[in-house]
Amino acid sequence: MYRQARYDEPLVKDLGRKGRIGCAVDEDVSADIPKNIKRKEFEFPELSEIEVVRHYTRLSQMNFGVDTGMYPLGSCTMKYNPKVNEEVVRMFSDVHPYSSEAQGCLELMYRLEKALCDIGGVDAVTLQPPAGAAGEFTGMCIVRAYLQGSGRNEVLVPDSAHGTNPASAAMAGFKVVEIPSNSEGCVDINALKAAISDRTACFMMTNPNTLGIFESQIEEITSIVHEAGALLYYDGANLNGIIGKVKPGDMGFDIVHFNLHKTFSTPHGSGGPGAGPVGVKSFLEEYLPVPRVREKNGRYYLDYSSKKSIGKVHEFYGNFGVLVRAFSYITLMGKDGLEKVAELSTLNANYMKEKLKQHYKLPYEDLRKHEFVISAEPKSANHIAKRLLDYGLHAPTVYFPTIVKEALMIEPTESETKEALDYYVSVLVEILNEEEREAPSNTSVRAVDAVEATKKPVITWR
Amino acid sequence: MYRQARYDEPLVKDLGRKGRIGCAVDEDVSADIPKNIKRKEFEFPELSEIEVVRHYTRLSQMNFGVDTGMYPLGSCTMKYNPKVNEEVVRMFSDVHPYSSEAQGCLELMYRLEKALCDIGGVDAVTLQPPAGAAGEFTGMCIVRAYLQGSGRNEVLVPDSAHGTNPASAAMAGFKVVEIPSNSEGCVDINALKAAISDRTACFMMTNPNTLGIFESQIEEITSIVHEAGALLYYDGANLNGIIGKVKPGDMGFDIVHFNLHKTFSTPHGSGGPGAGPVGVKSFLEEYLPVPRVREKNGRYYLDYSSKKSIGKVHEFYGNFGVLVRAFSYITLMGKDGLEKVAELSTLNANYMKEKLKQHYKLPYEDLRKHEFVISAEPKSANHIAKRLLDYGLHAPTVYFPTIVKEALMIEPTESETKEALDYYVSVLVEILNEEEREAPSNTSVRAVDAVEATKKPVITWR
Amino acid sequence: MRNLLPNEGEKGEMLNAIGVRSVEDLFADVPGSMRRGLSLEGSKSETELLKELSSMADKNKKTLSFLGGGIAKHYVPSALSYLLSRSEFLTAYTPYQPEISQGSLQAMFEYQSYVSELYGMDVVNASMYDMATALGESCLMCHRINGRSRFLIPTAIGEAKKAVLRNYARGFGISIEEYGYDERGMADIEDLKRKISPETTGVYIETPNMFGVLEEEVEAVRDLAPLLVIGANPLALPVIKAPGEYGADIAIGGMAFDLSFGGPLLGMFACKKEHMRQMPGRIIGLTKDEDGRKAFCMILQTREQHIRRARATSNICTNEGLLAIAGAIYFSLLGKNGMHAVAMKNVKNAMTLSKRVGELFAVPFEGSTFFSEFVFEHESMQNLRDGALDYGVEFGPLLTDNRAVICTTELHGAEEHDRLINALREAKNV
Amino acid sequence: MRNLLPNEGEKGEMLNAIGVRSVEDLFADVPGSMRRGLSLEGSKSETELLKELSSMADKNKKTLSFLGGGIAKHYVPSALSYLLSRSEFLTAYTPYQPEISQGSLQAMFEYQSYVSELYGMDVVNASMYDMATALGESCLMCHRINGRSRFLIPTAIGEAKKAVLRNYARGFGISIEEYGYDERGMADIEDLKRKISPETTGVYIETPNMFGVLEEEVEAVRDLAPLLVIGANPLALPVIKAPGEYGADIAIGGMAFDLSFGGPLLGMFACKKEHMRQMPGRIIGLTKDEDGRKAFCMILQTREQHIRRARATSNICTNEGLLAIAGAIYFSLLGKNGMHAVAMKNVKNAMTLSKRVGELFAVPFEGSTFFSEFVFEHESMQNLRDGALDYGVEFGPLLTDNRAVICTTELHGAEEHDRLINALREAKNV
Ligand SMILES: Cc1ncc(COP(=O)(O)O)c(C=O)c1O
Ligand SMILES: Cc1ncc(COP(=O)(O)O)c(C=O)c1O
Repeated sequence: MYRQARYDEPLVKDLGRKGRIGCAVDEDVSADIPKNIKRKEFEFPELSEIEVVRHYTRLSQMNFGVDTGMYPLGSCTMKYNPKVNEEVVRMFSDVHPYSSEAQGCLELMYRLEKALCDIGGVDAVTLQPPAGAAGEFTGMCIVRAYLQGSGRNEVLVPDSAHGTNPASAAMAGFKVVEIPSNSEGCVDINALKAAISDRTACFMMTNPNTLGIFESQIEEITSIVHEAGALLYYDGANLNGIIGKVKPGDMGFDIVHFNLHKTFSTPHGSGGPGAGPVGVKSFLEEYLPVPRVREKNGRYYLDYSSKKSIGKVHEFYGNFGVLVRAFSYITLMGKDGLEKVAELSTLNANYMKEKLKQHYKLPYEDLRKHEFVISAEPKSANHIAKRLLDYGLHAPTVYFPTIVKEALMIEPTESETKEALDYYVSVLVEILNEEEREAPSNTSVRAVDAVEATKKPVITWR
Repeated sequence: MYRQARYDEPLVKDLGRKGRIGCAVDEDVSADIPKNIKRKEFEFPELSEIEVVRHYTRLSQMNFGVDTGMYPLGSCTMKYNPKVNEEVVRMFSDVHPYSSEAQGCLELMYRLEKALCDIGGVDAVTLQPPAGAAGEFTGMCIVRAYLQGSGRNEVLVPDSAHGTNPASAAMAGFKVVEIPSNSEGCVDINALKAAISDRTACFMMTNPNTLGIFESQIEEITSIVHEAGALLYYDGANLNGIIGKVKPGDMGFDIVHFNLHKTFSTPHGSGGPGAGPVGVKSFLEEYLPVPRVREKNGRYYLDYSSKKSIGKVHEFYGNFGVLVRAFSYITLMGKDGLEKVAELSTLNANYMKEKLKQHYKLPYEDLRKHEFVISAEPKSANHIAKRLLDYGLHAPTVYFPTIVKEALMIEPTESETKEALDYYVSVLVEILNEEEREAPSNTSVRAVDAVEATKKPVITWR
Repeated sequence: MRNLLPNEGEKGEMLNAIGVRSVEDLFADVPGSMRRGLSLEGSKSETELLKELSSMADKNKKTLSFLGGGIAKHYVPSALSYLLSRSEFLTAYTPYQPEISQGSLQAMFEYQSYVSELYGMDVVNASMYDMATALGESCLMCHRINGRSRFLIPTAIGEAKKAVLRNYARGFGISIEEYGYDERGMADIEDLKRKISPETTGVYIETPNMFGVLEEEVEAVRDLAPLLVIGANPLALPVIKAPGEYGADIAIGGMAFDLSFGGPLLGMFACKKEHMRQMPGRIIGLTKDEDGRKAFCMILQTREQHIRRARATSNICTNEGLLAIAGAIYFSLLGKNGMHAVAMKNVKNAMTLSKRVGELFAVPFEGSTFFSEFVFEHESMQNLRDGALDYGVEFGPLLTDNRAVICTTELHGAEEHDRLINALREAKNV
Repeated sequence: MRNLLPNEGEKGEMLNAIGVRSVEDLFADVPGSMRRGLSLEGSKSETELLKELSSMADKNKKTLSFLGGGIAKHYVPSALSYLLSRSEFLTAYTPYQPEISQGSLQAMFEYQSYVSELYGMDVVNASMYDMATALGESCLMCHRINGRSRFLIPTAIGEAKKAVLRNYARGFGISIEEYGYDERGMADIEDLKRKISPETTGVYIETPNMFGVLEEEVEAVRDLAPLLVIGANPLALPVIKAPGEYGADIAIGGMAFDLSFGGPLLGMFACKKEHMRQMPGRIIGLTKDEDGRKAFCMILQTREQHIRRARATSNICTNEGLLAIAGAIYFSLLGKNGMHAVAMKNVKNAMTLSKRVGELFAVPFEGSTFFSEFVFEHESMQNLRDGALDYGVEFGPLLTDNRAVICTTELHGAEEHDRLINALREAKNV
């Protein structure tokens, strides 16, 4: 039986002793600091190198990653991150963003933009947004700039949308209007028609949607939106189910973001960094953030000249280290590989769904893309999640989308073997039918008291 | 309470499926192999990359290293291995041994030899032996070559010697004669005198000896041996207790080996690789293995010309990767740092010994260098060892040296903090006094049946 | 490529189980009219990939770098890179399941605590994208706190930061206005007094600022600001007063472990306890598990987009988690003495080098205390920069046609300084 | 340096506990007359260290390498380097405490199993230092088995291996004799027949041999040899008959993951079950724990030096454990198809390139099948080699003044071959 490592690991501040240090630096330096700004007291823990290394090695063993086991968090695309990408990224790790000698970095960015144009069916791409939500915000800034003075100040989002969509639209100053889903879990066309108006700036969607369902009325949706004079935004978090099969631009989207840390296999780093490049159709190109990467006679350069540009969304050019990994992945997979990503991630999801629907409630119609949502009812999604942990399996996304009760949102990705899928299914079935018991027990700690944690927040050790 | 990670991890052959592969190679190649030598059947497991990475990641979590916790294996010098060494070694990882463009590698070897000459108090060093035992064998080959035709065919070793000493001497064709220890745990001078003769080729010893005791009669020993016309060999496994304080060459040793994977902080890699350079006084230099690294006008080159050389003990120049780490460590520590290594490793050992001798039997006199031996009696050393594992502490070396009953040989090294030493001591005391119980329970498996394993050896999965 | 697609061989079996005949059947819901394949090149082997990308990387020329401008190469202990490479940290998602994610949660809690100590602030989040977006978020947070709509910033901060800030401010109709600097390169308090008004939501001040100058006017700014936002280089804080000591409402900062052409970066964000519920971003809290053991989890999530949606304190979801962990490890390895030494060395090097450069060129703001960077003047900076490049030495960025930054960190010694001075001297005389 | 010496500050307290006054008191047992300090330089910071060592590493010139001679650069998947860097493997000792060391034990057991499959042998140990020392040990093992004292080896194996073997053999009075090769570069069976005698303990044969030739006379050798030792390149074995198929008593091999200037290397050693107790080195066995779970531990330790001392089957203690783990990981990543492809590519590249080189120079043993390397001739090899170096291309080693090795592995494509051919053509015409 699985058992996660457990150490009685103190806080780092309770390790070490006065006078120790964890690395070899020249400690014998001093300089004059003006008295009026000089710091009087500065305390940091003092540890030797072995103490630091042991501490974080132990902590790492009390963490769970894709390399530890299956991690089918819906909407997160927790695919395997090829190790070769980590080798490639080291080749670029030492270049300063203001260096004028960075042709290699610029070439990589230029070619990555081109590849994303192809994949997204768009005409121009900016790599600057440092995450998916930042991409959405960038997109909303573009919408704002493009429609400036038009009086259009509403953004429509489906009720199944990810929270970042309404939040990003709001941050760009838009009023957010929710569009309910229909009985198939898709955009309710009538509701869309009813909501759309000359105040509508944009409709944000993801397709396949957060239920994993391809919105097959997409052509109708785009014409409704476009005819109303609004733009259509594509949340690329779900690209993994269709990459190489159909391009968001070809579906009619005007602005598209890509989640490089999802579809393009860059590791999630316990929460980040990610990268959320944004692609647009040509009529929006001049609104993209500066600088743009351009090429002339085989030399690459940064162009800040665009007058209509929305400006910047990151201090430099975005999360370049993430871009390198994504470029490496795209190069490795190529056209043939990327097209299979959609096939196999969709195959895996439908395979699991078929097996599970004999045991779990499956809302909405059958065919899915790369992910699907089941309901844990009459059990709680949370309990199912915790029991999965006991088997060394990460839980699915729970309670999202909110339109499904006790939602378990499962995205196996193309990385998982059939055997892993079968095992995950068998455990899901087993724990659905077992007698109620406390969970989890095999993780490094047992059920964590989150309620108390928020009631009396302890945010630092001070 | 500590708990090691546990996965029900199958053998790699029970993972994967026909047709999978774990890396991106060009699979589409074939060539003509003559029929008479062509292989008909070749079967290997077929795994995807994620399966391989998960498998060995999980296995690694079921292993214990210095980075996981205290690992005071006596005689093994399990000190912390600075991470910067791993960064340095990558800089040299791509050089072919037959390259004529390897000035950097040669310079490193040349300078490492010089540093070891200084540390060992010897005149010349070969870096070729790939481990301590290989160093001993090299040393014995040198003795053999130097004394060729003298009729001297016996090598004397103390009864407390490490097993490699007699084994290496025997492999070089010598008859091995054991010298008993006296009541202080040191070489019995009278027994030495009685054993030494004109058949004696060499006396092998380590100082401090395997009990951690400095053989303070070393001057008398060396004169006895030298007057008898024999050579004196130093097993450098215990150098950590005296490095920078006294040099083996200055004690009178003619041949000295160094365990780079002990004193010089290169990681032990679950059993190797190591490196066992051998230093000699000038009269033995011409016997050293070829090639030697030489310098002329700032250029380094390999010299194969030595006529009296014993030849080779490794196909190339030894475990260069280990040499790089050792050189890096010596550079980092410098004179001041290395001198403190002996001080602090000795301080740590004596500190633990003082605390433990109130509870455990401490054979022989008091002052120790970097390690010490206690007896678990009336309990078994094995039981104490297994109970330590339950606390996430690695056991000491057990049942060695054989002259102490239920021996626990503890070498904390200078890397461990006082807090770690205190904790280790407290656990040792606790488990000595507790009621008998089965152990271990907190490791990934419980007591392993080694008897059955040797009775019916299963060596492969075939 | 096949190494990443394990179920290629299992397709038939799995399609059977689903009850469809071909993979294409799984895409029957996608209108055929819009289907289109990729025009990318085909897949490559790992060897081909490494050849191609290392030749691309080789096009980045190596120089002796004195580049700064908000990001600089600092010493990063090898132990840090190793620990970060451990896949349990690297390949995990945001710790939504705390019981199986205690490792990253504790590391992030430790990060928050370190930043709290360093900045002297009560509440710290578990990272923002970078310092520029942190500045943007701080402006919105001021606006949420007091509802006002003018945000004042120094002229002497980087252009890039200003551009990002403007994007954040625009949606809420917040105007961004600048106050100038005096002859010491510090906040011009008289100018600030002129600019401040009842509509001012908050005032931002940065130390060291764009000129590398350690700001000495923070107190005066505080006395004027309705809400005070301080941006500080964390590496300077061991030797200069913490934002908390000045009573900052919000403090921000940024850090780079690898330069990596400018990203990913660690954006730091802290605030006073009273503003906690207006804080953007993820926060880790200390609590207990069922057995009473110390445990960690994400807290105050009702501020966040996945719950509050359009009314969230920010849209941020994926942040820079791994860099927050890197921060915790970095601070642990450096510790009190290492941090102090690095801070001192960055002052000392900047002071020493600025004096040497001052013998050749005008160095404005001499007399102020520089931290790691300073500005110097030459009539044709672009030429000077190109000239220095011929000697393998690079400085910058250029702030104007005749002003540029020179940055020198704890990685430089006398040898590097000599090389810069020689290159500058030669380039000047061309 | 202080980072590695945590108890510097605790000295006083600890000395008190011991009951001595100074650290010097702890060295009272060392005669003062022989005490002497070091003359090394002082300690360095990590930054200084990296500067110094990277400038040293830069002195190794990068060339396009066709170097072989028993070691060659092969493709190593990135996943391998990552997994090996995990400190649980890297910083552990020999697994003396099996319960807490199952990870390395299982990996080594898997290594043994892979080698057993690959070589077709019953028993495999958990590594030797390298192939040369494995050859030395095989000779001693033959001697232990049948007591005889002449060991026959091919002329066509590397000089270095012979030199190591001689050292191993000498102590037991075993004479090493050579048998020649025929015009195909393979074992000269007639010569072997002449050399073999009742005193012969064993015969060694290697494939591919020093000329890169895949040996076709193994059966004939086997029919003559009292004990048969086969050395084989593991990367060739997926496509050529395994030593076990020939009935080898002992099989050896070697592998390099990093070139690392020739070490560390993985030495492989396998034998028939009947010889198991004569085997040198560590062996891992499969067994059960108290609860009946699959478990591993070291077995047959009574053969080893720590128990048998002077009468052990070998003196080996520290071996190449991490490289055995690397072997297991490498074999797992490559798998059946990857191993097969790599083997084929090494044959194909050698055949293709030898034909192209054959258009410019004499290539002896043409018509034989080459694996990754082959030999060619020129009247002044040293000059040719130096000439090629001017084009950034390196081949070798030189076997004689007019014979040298060219090695081409799965890492080379047509581009690399073109560069070599051009360099050779130019260098030839000088
Ligand atoms: C559907 C969807 N949209 C947007 C996002 C936001 O992306 P990011 O976390 O990179 O900001 C996510 C991420 O979880 C998502 O699942
Ligand atoms: C005292 C002593 N001598 C010799 C050796 C042999 O060294 P190695 O294992 O490197 O061959 C050891 C190693 O354990 C030892 O402790």
